[in-house]
Amino acid sequence: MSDPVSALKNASDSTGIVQISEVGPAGMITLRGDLADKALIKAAVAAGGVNLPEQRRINTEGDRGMAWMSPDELLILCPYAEAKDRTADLAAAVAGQFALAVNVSDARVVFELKGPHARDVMAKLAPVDLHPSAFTPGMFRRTRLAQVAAALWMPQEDCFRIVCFRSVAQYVFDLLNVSAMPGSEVNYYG
Amino acid sequence: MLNIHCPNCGVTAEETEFHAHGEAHLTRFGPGASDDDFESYLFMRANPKGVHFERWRHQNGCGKWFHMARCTMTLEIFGTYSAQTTEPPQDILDRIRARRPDWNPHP
Amino acid sequence: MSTRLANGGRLLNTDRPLNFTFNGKQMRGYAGDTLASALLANGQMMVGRSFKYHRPRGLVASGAEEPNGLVNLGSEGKFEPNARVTTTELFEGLKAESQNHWPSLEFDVGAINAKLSRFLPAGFYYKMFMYPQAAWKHVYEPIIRKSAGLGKAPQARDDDTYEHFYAFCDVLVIGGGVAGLTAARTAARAGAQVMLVEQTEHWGGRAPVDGGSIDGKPVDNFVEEILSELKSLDNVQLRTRTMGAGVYDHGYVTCYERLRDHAPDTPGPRHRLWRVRAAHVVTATGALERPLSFAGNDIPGVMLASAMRDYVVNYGVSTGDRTVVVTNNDNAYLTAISLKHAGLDVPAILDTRALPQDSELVAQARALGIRILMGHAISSVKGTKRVTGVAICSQAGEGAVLEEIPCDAVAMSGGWSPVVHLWSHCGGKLVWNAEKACFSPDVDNPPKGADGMGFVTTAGSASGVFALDDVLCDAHAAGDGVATTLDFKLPKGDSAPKATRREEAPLMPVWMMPQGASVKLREKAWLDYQNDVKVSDVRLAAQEGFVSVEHTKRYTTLGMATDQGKLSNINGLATLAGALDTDIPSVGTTTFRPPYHPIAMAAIGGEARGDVFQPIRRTPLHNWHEANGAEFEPVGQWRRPYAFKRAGESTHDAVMREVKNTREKLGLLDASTLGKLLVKGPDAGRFLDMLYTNMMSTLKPGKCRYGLMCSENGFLIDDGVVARIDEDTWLCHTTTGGADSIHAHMEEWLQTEWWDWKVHVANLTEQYAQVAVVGPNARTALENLGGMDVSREALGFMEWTDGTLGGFPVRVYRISFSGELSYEIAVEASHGQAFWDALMAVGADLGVMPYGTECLHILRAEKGFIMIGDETDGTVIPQDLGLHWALSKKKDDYLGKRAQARSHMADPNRWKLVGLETVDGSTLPDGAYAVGAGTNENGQRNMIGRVTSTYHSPTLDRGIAMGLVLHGPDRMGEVIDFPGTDGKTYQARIVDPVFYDKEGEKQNV
Amino acid sequence: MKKYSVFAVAREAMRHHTGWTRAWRDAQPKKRYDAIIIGAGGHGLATAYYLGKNFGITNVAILEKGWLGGGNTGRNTTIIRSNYLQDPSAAIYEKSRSLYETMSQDLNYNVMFSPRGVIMLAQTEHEVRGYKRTAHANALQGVTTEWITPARVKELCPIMNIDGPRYPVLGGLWQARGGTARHDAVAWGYARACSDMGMDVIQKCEVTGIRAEGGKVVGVSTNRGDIDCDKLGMVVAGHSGHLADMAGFRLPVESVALQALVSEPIKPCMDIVVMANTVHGYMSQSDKGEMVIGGGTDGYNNYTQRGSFHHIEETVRALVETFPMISRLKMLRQWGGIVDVTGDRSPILSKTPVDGIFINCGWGTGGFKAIPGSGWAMAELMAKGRSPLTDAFGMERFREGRFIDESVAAGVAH
Ligand SMILES: Cc1cc2nc3c(=O)[nH]c(=O)nc-3n(C[C@H](O)[C@H](O)[C@H](O)COP(=O)(O)OP(=O)(O)OC[C@H]3O[C@@H](n4cnc5c(N)ncnc54)[C@H](O)[C@@H]3O)c2cc1C
Ligand SMILES: NC(=O)c1ccc[n+]([C@@H]2O[C@H](COP(=O)([O-])OP(=O)(O)OC[C@H]3O[C@@H](n4cnc5c(N)ncnc54)[C@H](O)[C@@H]3O)[C@@H](O)[C@H]2O)c1
Ligand SMILES: Cc1cc2nc3c(=O)[nH]c(=O)nc-3n(C[C@H](O)[C@H](O)[C@H](O)COP(=O)(O)O)c2cc1C
Ligand SMILES: [Zn+2]
Repeated sequence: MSDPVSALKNASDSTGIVQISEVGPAGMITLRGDLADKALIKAAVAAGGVNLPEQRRINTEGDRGMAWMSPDELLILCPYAEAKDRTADLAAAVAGQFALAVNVSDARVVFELKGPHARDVMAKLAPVDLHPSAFTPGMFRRTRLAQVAAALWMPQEDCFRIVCFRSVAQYVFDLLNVSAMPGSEVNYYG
Repeated sequence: MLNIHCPNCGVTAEETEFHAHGEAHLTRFGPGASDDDFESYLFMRANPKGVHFERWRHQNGCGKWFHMARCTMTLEIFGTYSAQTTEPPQDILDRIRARRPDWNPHP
Repeated sequence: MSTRLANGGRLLNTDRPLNFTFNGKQMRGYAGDTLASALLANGQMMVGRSFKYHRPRGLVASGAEEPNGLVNLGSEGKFEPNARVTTTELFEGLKAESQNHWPSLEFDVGAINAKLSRFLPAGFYYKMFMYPQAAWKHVYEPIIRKSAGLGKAPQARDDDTYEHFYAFCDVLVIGGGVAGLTAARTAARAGAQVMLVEQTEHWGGRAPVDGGSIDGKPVDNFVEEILSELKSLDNVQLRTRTMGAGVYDHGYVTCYERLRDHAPDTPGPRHRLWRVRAAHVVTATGALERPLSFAGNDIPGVMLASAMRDYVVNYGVSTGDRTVVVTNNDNAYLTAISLKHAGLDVPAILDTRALPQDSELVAQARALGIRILMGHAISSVKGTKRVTGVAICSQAGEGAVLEEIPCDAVAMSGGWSPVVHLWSHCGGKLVWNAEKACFSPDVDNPPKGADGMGFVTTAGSASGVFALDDVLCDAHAAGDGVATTLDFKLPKGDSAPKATRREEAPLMPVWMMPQGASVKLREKAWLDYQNDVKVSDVRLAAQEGFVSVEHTKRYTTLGMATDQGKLSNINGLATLAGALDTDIPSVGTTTFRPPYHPIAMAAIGGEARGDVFQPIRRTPLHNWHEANGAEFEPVGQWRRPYAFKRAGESTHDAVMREVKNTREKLGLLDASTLGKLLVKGPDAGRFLDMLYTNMMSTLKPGKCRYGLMCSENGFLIDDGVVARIDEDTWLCHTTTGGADSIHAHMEEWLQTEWWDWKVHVANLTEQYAQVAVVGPNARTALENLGGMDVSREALGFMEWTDGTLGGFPVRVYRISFSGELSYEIAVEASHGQAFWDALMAVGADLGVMPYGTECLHILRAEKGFIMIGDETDGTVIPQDLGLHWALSKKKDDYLGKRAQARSHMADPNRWKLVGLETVDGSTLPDGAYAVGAGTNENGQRNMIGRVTSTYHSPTLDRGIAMGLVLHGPDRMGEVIDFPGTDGKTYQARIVDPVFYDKEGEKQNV
Repeated sequence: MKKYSVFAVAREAMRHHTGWTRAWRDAQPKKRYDAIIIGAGGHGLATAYYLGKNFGITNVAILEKGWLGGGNTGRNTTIIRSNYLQDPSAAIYEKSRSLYETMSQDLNYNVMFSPRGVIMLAQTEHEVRGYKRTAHANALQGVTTEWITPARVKELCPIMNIDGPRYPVLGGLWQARGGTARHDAVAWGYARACSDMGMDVIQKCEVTGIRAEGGKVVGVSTNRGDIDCDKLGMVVAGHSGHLADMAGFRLPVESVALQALVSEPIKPCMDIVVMANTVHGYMSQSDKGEMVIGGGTDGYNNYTQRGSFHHIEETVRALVETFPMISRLKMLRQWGGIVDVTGDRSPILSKTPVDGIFINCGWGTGGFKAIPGSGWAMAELMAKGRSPLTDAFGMERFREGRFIDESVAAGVAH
């Protein structure tokens, strides 16, 4: 089989006030079920390689991680190549339970935004309080990015990761570029 | 621009993350129901000037539905609560009564 | 003549001269000038013409409230009409032209209207231009319209870009005068996150101009100190050139930052619209001085006293050499004093107050030797394009002239009104303050937020307190109060800055000057300078019964100009109250609406233009389509290839070729946009039985079934093939438009009605690229790819299976929307392009061609398959389409079932689906209706049916169509008439809707 | 009453306009009227006017809680057209449009009806089909409309960008005799004419209760006392649900905010009305020069006459994209109105469960254009108990499942 191709073939741009890049392809698994169920959590932790995140948070370690999506949904992150197997493992582990594990790696894209102005550029597009006292690494926020749904978190200070649907990858990339255009510093957060 | 608290994920966010879905606590009528009941279920709306119970979805967020009690005259929000209920919970009713002593629930 | 004084100005940097042009004339100003001050410095008093009468107009104000100084600014992609000269900072190379005149500012033909003004009072057009009827459209309206508008319409596309910014804070302070600075500091010291915005480039507001001292220091020093403290605090954000534009529900405020209007050639966005969500808002927006209503108060040279002072102090510009000051309060004396200090002549101060005044400022003026005339007023101003003198009279009388004083400028002050706009936008109420003769915020009725509590507080003169020390006290209290409400605590001992107290004598409300002015004087006393509304107009409105202030506004256009009545409103209300013999509070105000001051449309739109105007959704194969001649069609936000055009081909030709090729050889369709919803759980079968009209729980794993979905209101909303994956899992295909809406629909029922049912839904639409491989050669193609058995025996019609093709893991559905042998193959999106390439390669010898949506439509129409959106339009039920077979009789309930039992839905007269074949083989026009005999009671032709889809079928080489026809299925063979909009009537025979391969042999091979 | 004309104005000018009298009398409520109309918006006033003019019923009071015309009639974007798809809609809107043609002369009040033409843009294949369908239907309904090409669209409206990258203009449905009118004048003109017929237009008179006996209406209670009547017309737009509540029946209506805005005035640059439904915005230029802009409704019940800012944003960006030249124009003012939206987005003109009470509501986002036609039909319904123009708009249609759905062809109904 061919190599997987992410939506924008890992496009990047650093002509503006932050660096923007598509990081892909990335492995992603949706797990739906009862998040209070021990067996389910155990399987999730095994698949994600990190602890269960609290509400509205994400735990990551390198390419791996797990994000809290909603009261009955987790998003598990892993290397793309592993996603299928991990989904199968998960599905097997929760078989017989009322739960759903499904590979969604190809349905999404991940962007990274880097630089001291990263918070400012994000704040042009997302109606979210990104003040360092309100949004810190480890938090996970599903929201709106201009006109599409997206989720974002900060792997570390001055850096955002953004997940959105694959079909709007070009739109989001363009948006980020427009928002980071030279001369558009806000100097609000950065 | 309403500022809304989602009881499902705990986010408080502006209205653009949400979508309104009309009156809450309607009883579904299906086959066998009278014309009156069915019409009323599908179309007749309280549309009050004052306290309104309504359904919302955290569309650009956790994706879950919830209920909200809100005043249509001032846009004051008395609270949001689970969508998995057929009537407003007591704490919401208490808060409404505290804020609107004259309030009468719609028959 | 207005001119630049030698001693410079507070805000001026005389080391940096700047060149600009006005009406083509080269002029010179300095850095720090506004266009207004620079024009004055160049002797340009007259800046425009009024809207209705084309009266000469000069500057009256120095800030955003200016109604007259509007220009066409810049050119080409930077052209902006109606730019206010008072808020335009001067920059090198600025080009401005005055507006609303022809041929020139000095000589304007439209000024004839001024001569006719007595025939054009308020509301004249409602009474005229009615006869003859046709003349309105052809004569009157064109004339009225021609004279409409102020600035020129822009022609070129905007060169600039714009953006938004979402900010959150505890306290948003709007207005950076001493009040705003003080309130911000107090709240910040208490620990709140504070954002402070100021619309101009400068901090400090009025106080530095008006003098005095704060905490023992000159005001400028105080401002500097407080600023440096604020800048040093982490919890404070300061923004100049940022206007609080609108206050909306729940503490949402738009702020309008003008980043580059003062430096248009630097890179970056021009404006930034801030969307601030504040827990509390403090409006420290100051107060505006009111003009006085006297005859000739609109002649260039008549200016607000405070504005004239601003020009002198801030920009070193004199409005005239000899200025008469006319006032009803002490504050205007400051202007007289400033003018004197600047070496200019003040022949008289006309003070309407009758009692001897001996307050501080009066005494100072007197000491400067200025002649002060108590109880006096202006009877009329002399001059046309420029003040030449004033005729004075006593305020109490009817205007008998006592004396004429030659002068070239008049400084007027009718008192001050707090800027309450932002307080009022979201419902803050006002109370009448009789002492200061103004509306002030009613602190007991603030705008209320999400929690039902007030979320706006005013500070400083915006609260209606005007003395400097009161302003500071009020602002400090506002900052403290707001912080306390938000649970912050001010350090002990922090108190308001102290200012020297200047006692002022009470003002005397004056709404008409003189008090008993005759109708002739009232006809020359302007309220709204831009829209030419005069005292006489408001009185006429009252006389004609337009007694509600809202009626008066709409009848006279008072306050509807680009300044939104900032100067005219209170005077207008008072005039109305006078005419109605009532008091001002019972007249009330009109509604304050955002924005405080006009903001650029593009700033509202933000980044959303051009490529990112709206999201475009692209399939994994989009780039290939683009590179291979696809003509796209928007389907929702998706772009789907409509047809793949080859060189020299028309779109129609391409479609015909695609149909033929698919029927005869092999076609590939990108079906990735079709919705793919995974439904799983112990109750999934039961759930789908409720959602679909037919039975899904009985479907066997490995099998597919076509299903219909209705809304609870009975109408068909979606259709698609459902595949049962395993015991508790189904995969539902939806239409392109349905992927998100049906997903939401499912979640809605699960979360809000059947929340105890155990079902999960996942939207996998974008996880897969889906390709339909269609045509007689389809199987061969797949066999050539190899990897799995796709024979009829292994994979029968309406079955699916997982496997590998050409090395790609795939899920293959044997379904057909074309009537041909067909496989729909799902492959992970990241491999979609490679898989497509592989298909194109193996298909090369088999005559493969991609096809688009139009070909798809024709293929399905030839087979009589319905299309959601064509055969349905939100008013069609399955029964109309002869889809009874898909309505399960075995089920007690499904969404829409009860609705379909209502009388109209069971009506035998509903139009029903049939095929239509034109008698002559031509193609029926899209959307045509069939007519029956006669007309209905409303005189409309009786209609008996309509075309729902119509195509030229290359397969049959004739027009084919489907339609809904009254009693259609019972009228097979009948010919009915479809009048076209082209004047022709098309005759079509009612036939079976399946035109091609009725037995379905081709798809079953 | 003094007739308005250029001569009257000239004569008055000589005496500084001191001779003009009130446009309508300042009436005090009487004890009883043959008919009471609640709501002095355009629809209420027009209903009263035609009760008098067509049926000779002039013992009529029109009760208005605020100032007349202050509801949606005073805050709409004034688009007038009749190119609706469904028969009953086309009938009543075309009746209405034709009455607009002569309204100024009928009322002796210049309402500045300006049949400058309205285009509804088709920007998707779906819209192309929808509007072609409407054009076919209109031809049979006696409504003059025309499907036009992009080139013709550009010719009619040169400031439009017809090949924008996102939604190129594929054509349009053109109604040459659609247009605009001066909204306030419509209310004022009717009020003046009603008053002239002896009717009482009573402002600041809020109906607070409905009195019925034995299932039949006998009168209303107001903040100015009880008033009796034989027939009662409720014509209160966004407040209909509230009044129905008083009368003891429910309506399939919800009240939501709809917003509009105007730019600063510029010299004439657009001679027609353009509606772009795919991107959701419409625009025309008023006779004073402002660009008058409207968009979509909020999604939730609201009586505040304010809407959410993001709707303004959506509308404005759509129009900047469609008309790039407005980019540097400035928004002068934005406002909202409360529109009453029914289950099928079409109005209700109907008898009610209470004998003698008639209701006219549900015009939602598009009833300004319907004012004269609706008044005409409602008057007939009230006077005769039936009107061919209102037959289809009865409120029983929801129970029967017989909807009049206009969204079929166009997304919106303004
Ligand atoms: C922003 C906006 C744009 C629009 N654009 C268009 C357009 O372009 N074209 C178009 O055709 N339509 C448009 N509309 C719709 C149109 O404005 C309305 O459909 C129409 O004006 C309704 O008229 P009406 O007389 O029914 O209601 P209204 O004018 O609202 O009158 C109802 C009256 O009833 C009074 N009332 C309410 N309760 C009581 C009571 N208890 N007692 C006494 N009086 C009471 C109210 O005060 C009000 O004056 C728009 C609406 C809005 C808000
Ligand atoms: N004695 C009198 O009659 C009298 C009357 C009025 C004012 N004053 C004097 O004026 C000063 C008042 O101080 P203050 O701070 O209350 O008012 P101010 O007028 O000095 O400051 C208000 C500031 O707010 C800004 N502003 C206004 N609207 C804005 C908006 N929407 N967005 C952003 N910025 C906006 C203005 O540009 C200005 O800088 C005092 O010195 C007072 O004594 C005196
Ligand atoms: C067609 C139309 C044109 C308007 N033009 C203007 C205008 O030029 N200037 C203005 O200030 N307001 C204008 N308005 C808005 C009104 O001032 C007012 O906001 C609107 O009628 C709603 O009333 P309200 O704001 O008092 O609630 C216009 C309104 C309409 C309906
Ligand atoms: Zn949520």
